[in-house]
Amino acid sequence: MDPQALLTCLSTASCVITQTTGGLISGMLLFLVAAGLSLIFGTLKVVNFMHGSLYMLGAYFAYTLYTATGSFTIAVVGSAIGVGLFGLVFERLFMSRVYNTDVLMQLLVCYGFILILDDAVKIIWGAEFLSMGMPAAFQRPPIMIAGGILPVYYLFLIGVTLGVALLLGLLLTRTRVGKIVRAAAVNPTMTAALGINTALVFGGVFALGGLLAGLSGALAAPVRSMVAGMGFSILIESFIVTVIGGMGSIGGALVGALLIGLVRSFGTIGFPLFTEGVMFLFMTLVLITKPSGLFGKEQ
Amino acid sequence: MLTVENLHKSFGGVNAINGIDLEFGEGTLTAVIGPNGAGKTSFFNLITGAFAPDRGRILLGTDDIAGLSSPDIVKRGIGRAFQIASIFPSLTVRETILGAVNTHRGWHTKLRRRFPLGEANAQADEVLELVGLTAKAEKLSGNLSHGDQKLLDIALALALEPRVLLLDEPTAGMGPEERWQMIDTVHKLWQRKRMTLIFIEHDMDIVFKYAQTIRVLSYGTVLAEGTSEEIRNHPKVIEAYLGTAYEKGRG
Amino acid sequence: MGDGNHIEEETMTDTQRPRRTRRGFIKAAGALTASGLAFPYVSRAQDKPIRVGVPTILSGRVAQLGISSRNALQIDVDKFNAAGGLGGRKLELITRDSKGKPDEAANNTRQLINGDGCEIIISAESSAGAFAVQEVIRELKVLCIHTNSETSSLSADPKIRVPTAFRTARQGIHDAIVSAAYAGSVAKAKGLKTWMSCSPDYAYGRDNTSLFLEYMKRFHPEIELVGEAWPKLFQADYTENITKILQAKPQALYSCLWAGDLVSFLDQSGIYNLFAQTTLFAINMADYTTLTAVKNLPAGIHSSSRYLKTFPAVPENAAWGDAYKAKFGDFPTNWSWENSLAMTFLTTALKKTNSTDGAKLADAMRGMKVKSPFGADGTVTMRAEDQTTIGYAIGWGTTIPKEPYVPTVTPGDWKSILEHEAEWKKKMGFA
Amino acid sequence: MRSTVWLDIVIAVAAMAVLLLLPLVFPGKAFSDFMIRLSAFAIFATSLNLLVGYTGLVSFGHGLFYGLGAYSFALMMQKLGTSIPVAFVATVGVSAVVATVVGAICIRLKEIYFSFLTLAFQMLLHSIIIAWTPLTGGDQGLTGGVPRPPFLGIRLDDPQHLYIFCCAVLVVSLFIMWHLVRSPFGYTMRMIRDNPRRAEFLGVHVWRVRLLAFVVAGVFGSVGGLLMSLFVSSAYPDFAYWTVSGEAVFMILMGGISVFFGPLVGAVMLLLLNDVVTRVTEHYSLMLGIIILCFALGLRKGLLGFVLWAWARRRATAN
Repeated sequence: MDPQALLTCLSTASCVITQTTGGLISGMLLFLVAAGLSLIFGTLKVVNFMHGSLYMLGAYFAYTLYTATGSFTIAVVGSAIGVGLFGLVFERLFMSRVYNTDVLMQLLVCYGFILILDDAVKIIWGAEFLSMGMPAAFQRPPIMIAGGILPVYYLFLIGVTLGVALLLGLLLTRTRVGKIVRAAAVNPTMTAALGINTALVFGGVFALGGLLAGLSGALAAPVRSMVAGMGFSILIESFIVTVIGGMGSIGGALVGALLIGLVRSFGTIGFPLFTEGVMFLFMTLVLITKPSGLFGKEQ
Repeated sequence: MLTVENLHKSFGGVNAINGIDLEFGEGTLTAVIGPNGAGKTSFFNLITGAFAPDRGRILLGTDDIAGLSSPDIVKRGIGRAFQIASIFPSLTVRETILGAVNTHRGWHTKLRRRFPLGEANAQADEVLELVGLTAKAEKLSGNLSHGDQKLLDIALALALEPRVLLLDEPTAGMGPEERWQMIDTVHKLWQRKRMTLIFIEHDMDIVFKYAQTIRVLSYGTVLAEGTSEEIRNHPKVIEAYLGTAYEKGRG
Repeated sequence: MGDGNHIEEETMTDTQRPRRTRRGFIKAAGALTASGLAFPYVSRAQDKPIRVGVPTILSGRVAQLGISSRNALQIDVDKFNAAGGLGGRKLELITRDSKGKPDEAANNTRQLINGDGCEIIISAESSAGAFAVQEVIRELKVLCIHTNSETSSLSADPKIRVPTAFRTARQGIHDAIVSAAYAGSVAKAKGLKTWMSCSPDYAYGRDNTSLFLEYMKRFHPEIELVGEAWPKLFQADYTENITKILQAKPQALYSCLWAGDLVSFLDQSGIYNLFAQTTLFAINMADYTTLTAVKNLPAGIHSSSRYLKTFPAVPENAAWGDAYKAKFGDFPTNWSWENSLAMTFLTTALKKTNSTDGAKLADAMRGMKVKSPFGADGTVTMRAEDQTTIGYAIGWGTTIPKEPYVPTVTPGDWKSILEHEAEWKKKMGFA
Repeated sequence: MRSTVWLDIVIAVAAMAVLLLLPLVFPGKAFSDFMIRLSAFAIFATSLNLLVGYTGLVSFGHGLFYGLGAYSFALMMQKLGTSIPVAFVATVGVSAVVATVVGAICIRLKEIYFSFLTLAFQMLLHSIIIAWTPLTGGDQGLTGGVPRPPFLGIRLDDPQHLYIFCCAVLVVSLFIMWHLVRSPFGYTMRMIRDNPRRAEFLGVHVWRVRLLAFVVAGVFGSVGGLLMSLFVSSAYPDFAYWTVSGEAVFMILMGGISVFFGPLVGAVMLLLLNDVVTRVTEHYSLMLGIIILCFALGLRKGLLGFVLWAWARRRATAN
């Protein structure tokens, strides 16, 4: 513990700026994964524990596409769509069979897939870690803002994430599709009775969640080394984020992700050895005081 | 036996129960009626401690039970069965009743001996016989027919030897013939056990035939009370019921 | 009795001895039922190959640790067997995946010995696993060589030491002394006064870094430590650590991040232009898998030699590296040479004793000096007092973005290493 | 009534006798090693099933007690040098206190939120173990071994003694838990699993029963961890990681959630599977993943649950 260092940091502008932007950046990728997790839970009432594996797939797809085509755009779009399709197939073939069973069965199906995908990745791409490298367009010196440093790629990342958050929000609140999804979330049998194909809705939501995870994996690929099992830590963190923000709330996921980003960013200065503990402590306190999360609807 | 004074309860600004004063004499058979949303089930929930009232007293004998927890209220002698049968699907019928008997006798947290404790068996048999489920005792509760599940729900309450028994629409979801059988069974129970029985019912034929007295609720207040004859001709009741019927017809 | 029974004899404690007749019965019953009831653990008969059990990590994020270890072992086993084995008995490797969990490592080691009849253990585990294996060896007393754990206390602390357990891995304290000597001289030459560290927050990371900083301060008291960053092991996102370093603006940064974590850290630091202002000393950089994985490898990173086929610059080393690559398609790793060294010691000891008995092999190994392409002077010695290797090649250099990646390596001075190590041991109460 | 309790005791004694004779059939230390691990996991998984299968409390964080049991026992033996029985009893006591506090907080939450909170508490313990390096050795685990001084003529550093000791703890633990689920309290647990609201209107203080079940499960969970720390002569942070809870859940589902001995059967299956599959292929996760899917999609009753169900059906059709 080093509260002195934390105080020192909080009293200098450049430190606050750099650590805050750092926290926001960590939070952004986390948000994309957590948003999918939260969306799926909100609609399907399923905790998709293999969401981290979808993120991993996104990163590997992007690696392969980028190596093959040399275009970062193709890599990002292609892998997001690819993982979205994978999510759809997974939901239709496996997950849809366990909706009406114990939560444990859902957990088990996800756990089975975590194991299978980790090994599959090892078989296809090898056990060695891979790195995709920064696309040439982003290989330029970082921007300085009031003594704080902001890399160009992260600026791009923040833009994309905020754009996705906005689109997602509009989709859910302003469109017919969003209304159907929200209706299906509240009362699936009623929605089905109104002639809406809930199977399609559920599959679509899973595909969208997968798309978001794939997108974040692809966006992370230039800055994170890839290895089988890489989805695990992001799963734990995005799980914390969704629980804190409120399972099912996209806005909650955004706030939760930024919060965790900031806890980590300032925690690494104030209590470097216990940042993870603080995250779980935070999660515990939120669950005790408001189980449905900061922005979740009371059940 | 059971007296309710100035009972109030609101949910999120809506006054579900808005000042109810009622008295139920010992050993009486009372029907509670009223249009949908009149607050009948909320009234039961308040009496059995599912919610605490905002204001008012609920006297069982001379004790105020308002604000006590459900288990504590149940232990003082108020039993309850539900509109949608509330049972334990993976237990057999006998196990279900034995569980209730054990609970009633305060043995349900006993660790030392095996379930069921011997003395409970006789009482369980008696309860099963009372509701006519003896032949189905070894069946899984979850596999029973709808009517039998409702009977089992009532039997659960009976196993507690309640002084006051609240039945929320005992005939809900049944065919015409089944309804009369069910209400007949309930009536016989009341005659044999002589407890204070209060039931919510929609079927007016049943209500008028069996209830000693009738209490009509509307918008969380008591609209009228009296015998079948009095209620049948009560202008406010007619208005309330016909009014809803008119609105429905128009809508 | 053949050699196969030695372990059973060896591990029989005093309480078991009076029950010899019962054991006879047990054996008979076992033989009768073995085929029918075949519990998956059926001991093999004698005069079969000498089984060498290798608890290691083959899955998860560190799978590379086990795979590159196993590859190296296999090369040497094949060579030994092709040369006739030990009087006709061949060596057989049995690897078992502990998935990186210490309790699995302990359990696998027990199974390898008790179930598969392994007479020798090569523990290609990470540190946590190695300590768990050590406790099993304490009880079962077969010969064990730790090949990947660099944590000094494994061999230095007499409370943890076990008579039949050895280590052929580099050792933390050696690394720290060499690193500090090298980094100190660079610091002096270039005037790098303010330092910071960024190492993974787990036992190895903490030990390695605190030792390095301790010797840094001892050798160069004028150096100032301006901060420490402790990312988690296998952390995906290093942003908050990088920004912390940017804040502190150190002239030099020491890191013992390794493999994928180091690559991520470099990639992410790159976009912050961190190394424009700070010189990086990354002890685990110069390993081929890491060097080749980083796209746009920055020039001028200082690193210790993990494994380089150009250091030591002897033909045997280059040939070994090439042979490995020819067979497995990749260059060997730091773990590969450590395992190969273990095989050199093992096969030499086997030939010398003509036995697989743990105590006998251990006697032969203590103080043994072998010729090795990985030796600083062409030889490596298994020091008798703490059963760990000394005299292996160790040095530092700076990177260039293409082969040979680290063109010149400044070797460490073993005389100085040993002096400082002796002093450290005294201070720690180990000697 | 009394006679059935005696019958249980006779069965338990017979089971113990069988366990003592088994090494004659399966000689070699590999078998006793297996059984020692099995005893730890079987007690742990069965205790979790008291919550998941019998009370309807789906805990994701039962590993909290596994880790707690292992660490508190190992630390007491290492740092305080107490005798094994004292450390055993003290570990049980510590777990009971922790379970009471954690349980009182967790059981207020419903369904999935209960699961989340238990998981959070477990990971909190894990973080503490990792961070409190001077006491726990951090990620390295406790080094230097757990001393096993003799008591009452029992020497647990002797593999045979350890085998007998673990088997005895297994039989006694399962006996107590079996007795518990057959008691009126056990039925109250099942009523709460099926329909907590109804149980409340029968006069059951649901939270008290849940809390008691949580404490009992926690205590036995810690006994599982304790046995494991005796076996590996150490304690590792992995013992408190969420994968430990996951493994126990998997054991329960493999054997059968609806049957008392399901978790025991599941523990045998998973341990055998682990040992066999890791020796034949390095694609252990792939195999295990496929097997998990088979259970989740095909064999939901679990193996023992399925066998009993099929047997009951055959009997029913035969009649």
